[in-house]
Amino acid sequence: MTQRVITADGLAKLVTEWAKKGAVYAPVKAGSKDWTEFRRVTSLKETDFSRVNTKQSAKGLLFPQREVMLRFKDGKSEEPAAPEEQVILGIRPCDAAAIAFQAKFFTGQGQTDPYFKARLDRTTFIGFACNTPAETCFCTAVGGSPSGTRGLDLLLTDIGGKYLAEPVTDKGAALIADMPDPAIGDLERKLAEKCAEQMPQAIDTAALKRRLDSGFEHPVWDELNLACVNCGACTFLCPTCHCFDVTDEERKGRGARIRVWDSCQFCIYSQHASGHNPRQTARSRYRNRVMDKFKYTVDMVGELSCVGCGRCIIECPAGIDVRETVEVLTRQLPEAAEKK
Amino acid sequence: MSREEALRKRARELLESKQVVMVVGHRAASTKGKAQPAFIAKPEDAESLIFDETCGQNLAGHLLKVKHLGKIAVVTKGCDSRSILVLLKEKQLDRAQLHILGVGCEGVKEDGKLSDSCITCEYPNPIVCDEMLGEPAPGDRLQTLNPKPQTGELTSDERWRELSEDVSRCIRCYACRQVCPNCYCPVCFVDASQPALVGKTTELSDNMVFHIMRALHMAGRCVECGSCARACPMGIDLMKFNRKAAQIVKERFNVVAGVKEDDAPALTVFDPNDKQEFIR
Amino acid sequence: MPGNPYLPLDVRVEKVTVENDAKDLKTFDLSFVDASARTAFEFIPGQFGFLSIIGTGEAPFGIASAPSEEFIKYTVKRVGGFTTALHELEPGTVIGMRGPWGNSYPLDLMQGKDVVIVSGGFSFTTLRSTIVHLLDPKRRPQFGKITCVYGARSAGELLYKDEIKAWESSSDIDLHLCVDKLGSDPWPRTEGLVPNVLKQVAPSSKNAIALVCGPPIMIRFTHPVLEALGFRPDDVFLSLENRMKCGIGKCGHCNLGSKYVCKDGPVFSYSQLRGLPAEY
Amino acid sequence: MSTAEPHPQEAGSQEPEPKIVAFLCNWCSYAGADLAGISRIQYPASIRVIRVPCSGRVDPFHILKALQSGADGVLVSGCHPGDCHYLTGNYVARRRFAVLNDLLEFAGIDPGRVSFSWVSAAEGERFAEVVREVTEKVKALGPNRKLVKEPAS
Repeated sequence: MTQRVITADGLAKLVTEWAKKGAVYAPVKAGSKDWTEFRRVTSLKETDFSRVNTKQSAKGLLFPQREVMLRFKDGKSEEPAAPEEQVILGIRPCDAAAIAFQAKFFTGQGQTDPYFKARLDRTTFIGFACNTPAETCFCTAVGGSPSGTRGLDLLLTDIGGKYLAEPVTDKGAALIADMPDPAIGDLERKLAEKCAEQMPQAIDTAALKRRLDSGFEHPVWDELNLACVNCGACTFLCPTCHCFDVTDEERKGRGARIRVWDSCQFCIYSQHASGHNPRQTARSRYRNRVMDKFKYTVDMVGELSCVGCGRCIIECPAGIDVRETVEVLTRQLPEAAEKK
Repeated sequence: MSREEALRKRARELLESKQVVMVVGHRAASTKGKAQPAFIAKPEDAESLIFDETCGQNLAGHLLKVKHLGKIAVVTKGCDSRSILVLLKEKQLDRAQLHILGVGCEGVKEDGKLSDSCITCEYPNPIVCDEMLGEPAPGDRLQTLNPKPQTGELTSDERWRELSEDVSRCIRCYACRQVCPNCYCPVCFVDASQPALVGKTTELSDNMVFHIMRALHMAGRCVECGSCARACPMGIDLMKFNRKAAQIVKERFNVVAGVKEDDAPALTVFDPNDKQEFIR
Repeated sequence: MPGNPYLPLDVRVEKVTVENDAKDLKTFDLSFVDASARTAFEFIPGQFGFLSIIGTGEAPFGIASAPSEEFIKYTVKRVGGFTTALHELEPGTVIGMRGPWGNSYPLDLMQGKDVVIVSGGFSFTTLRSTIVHLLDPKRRPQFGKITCVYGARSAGELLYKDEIKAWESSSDIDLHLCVDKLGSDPWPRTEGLVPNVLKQVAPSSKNAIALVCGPPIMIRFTHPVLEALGFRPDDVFLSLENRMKCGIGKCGHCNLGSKYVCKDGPVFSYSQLRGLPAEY
Repeated sequence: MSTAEPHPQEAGSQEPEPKIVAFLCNWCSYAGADLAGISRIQYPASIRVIRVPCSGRVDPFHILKALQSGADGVLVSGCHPGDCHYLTGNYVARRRFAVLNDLLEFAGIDPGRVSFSWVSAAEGERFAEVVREVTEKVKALGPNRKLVKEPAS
């Protein structure tokens, strides 16, 4: 599909136009805080693309932390209204890949999750390629790229006051159909490649997976989990984590069945009504998270559920670095299948 | 000898002589400016111990995870020692099974900035320890920087709005609770499910109830180490609540958590003459 | 949203039966408010459904009725908030149900073979479904000998007393009832734990499939007995339960490694389970 | 957290009384309320009584939960200091309530939303007075909008 160049003014006009038709979400500086977060905007002026990544990923725009599944009044229940059309502007390739993973998980695997699907169908993803990685970025190590297009409709690369626009889907191409079509220099394309060069080398995730396949009972987990405090920061900030809890809330005959994010790091997560808990120990919960990222989802949907955004590294209150965890596991777990 | 050098040397000795089975301390995390709790069981690993301005995690809580192993040595700043005292009083730790390695603390930094709790800290040196490593920190160093927590002359509505802004950012990851050395309930009130007590949503009402209740549960027990505020991924100053609770306890009951070895946690006891001006 | 799998269908409570002396086990017979939905609700013994009470919540339970029966039957123990609300329902109340979810017992594999059914406590529900299904005169000739060992703490805790009494005298099924401790009641006559009784009954493993459902402790002691009787791991099937919220493999809660109990189970062969973490 | 439906306390409503959840100790204030009733002492029908074995049984969480569930005010009433049926229940409770009281004020919950009193079994008139006072205070504050949770939004 034809690449085009959009000037800053051109993009500003587009944003204003989109905002008239539906919701536009883009990174915005979070008040006095030193970070950006996705917020609804009506003009390009409000946005701030200066950070590599937003504090929280864009996953909440498709899978909100609190979502109404059913609303009820006087014993009658009804489904919530369909979500509105939305454009997510400035999503980084890692986060877009994460949503693509979630889409595979939520819409495949037998049943389709209608709430996620409804939002997905009404969302346009306009990505921003990364020109400079953060210290904690490692998308290239887990199969991504700072200019990756997975999950996107359109990818923008900042080429100094102008944006190189690369359509990924027809929907994306249509967005910029009216833009001029100047020749693209190779030089400009190389920006993103240069970014990729600064990133860590690929992890042999297939080898790690083979090790994890037989490494469930390995003593390495006893040491790895010690520093972990079993909070849910990593899982809630992770763009691929998808677990949820369902609860009913009711007052005076009115209420809703809602779902809220849940975390496998919480003790209560796996506890049976009888009180029996299959993952009673902190060690087993930590192991479950790592296993899920690098093995379980590979078995389930054929891919890792880590996109290398680095949020868990930045925010871990115990200073745990998943890259280090992976390195330790690869080093210590034997590759040959061992008998339990 | 710097505190860090003294620490490594002593840790190695203690492990080599088998006086302790483990030294709990800090090691450098992979990202700049962060440390990670370290659980050192082999003498040769003592070299990875660090002690500097990045070592903000309160290690007292981590002791609960490893106390079953045997006698543990623990690197202890002023705040860690206060938490240990609270845990000892609450019968969560056995003093005989602890070897407390005291270190003077010049304050810990977060993103290069002195942590708020360290600005107001009055106890940079351990209250209780078996030995001091290196020089104690100057006790009066922080007095000059001591801006008391601002309460201001705000109206109820203004205070509600200000706290609401903070609290509405909460994503209920419970990092604050999990890093807290003195939060160790097997089932936290927010996790209670039969029946469920606190709503699991991030609505303001649920978030506010969670944070007020947590402050209440910490009243008379919180040692103001600031771990919760530093742990919060959403940058909520959780110490606003805890500092207030500590201030209430001090003003009303004249108790400061974890600074005396022989007093009881403020809310487990009473004085028949406690002020009751708020009761009709 | 068309085909929303989270949307419960309206069902009416037709009958509530108290099953045990402790009165904490009740069986609910449910009919669909929209009668055509009953035909659409096709299930196989071993599957489960979610019962839903608006404003209270929902929870998964194994279906206790056989596909041929008119009403959908669930037997529920009162443990938490939801099940307490369920226990308070009067006949005629309309509640919600969604499902059927999960796989089932391996009926195809059981064709032409002996079937050994082992169950303890109130987990007998989906096995009742299975037995009623197998004993259908049209279907009974398709299977070999059917042996069942079913036990509970006391006679009063055995489910479906009228039915199992009838089965005891039936030639279609060799039923062995046992209780942990004999009471004054002359029925049942056998005292002993399920695994021990199974050992005495010693059903042949030749051309046979074993179905097991019970509390974790029973499962643990039953398997060695089956193994000693010559059952291969491929021929032993266990029905598991884990905490779950969605029933369709999305919420994440019920995973055993890479498998979800809700979607890939709840019935797993022992050989499958050997390759999975024992997190159930 | 805005309430969608009209609040009983709002203008034009038929029911002008606010809703106040009252946690009353079985041994004193509950009996005090009884005495007020038996003595035909008038007081506003604003309170919804929950009988507790001791004011020490009242967890601050109960108070917050009442506000979350739509109460406009909460009253906790127990035995006078020294008179606790369990000797010291109210003393320990008093410390908890003191911290809660000050923390709620700090959080911007209007003082007067949550009240505490000591009322003995013999003080029927005093009980009525306390309820009148608490009701007036809560009325003056208007409906509870801060902690209330609207589940269907």
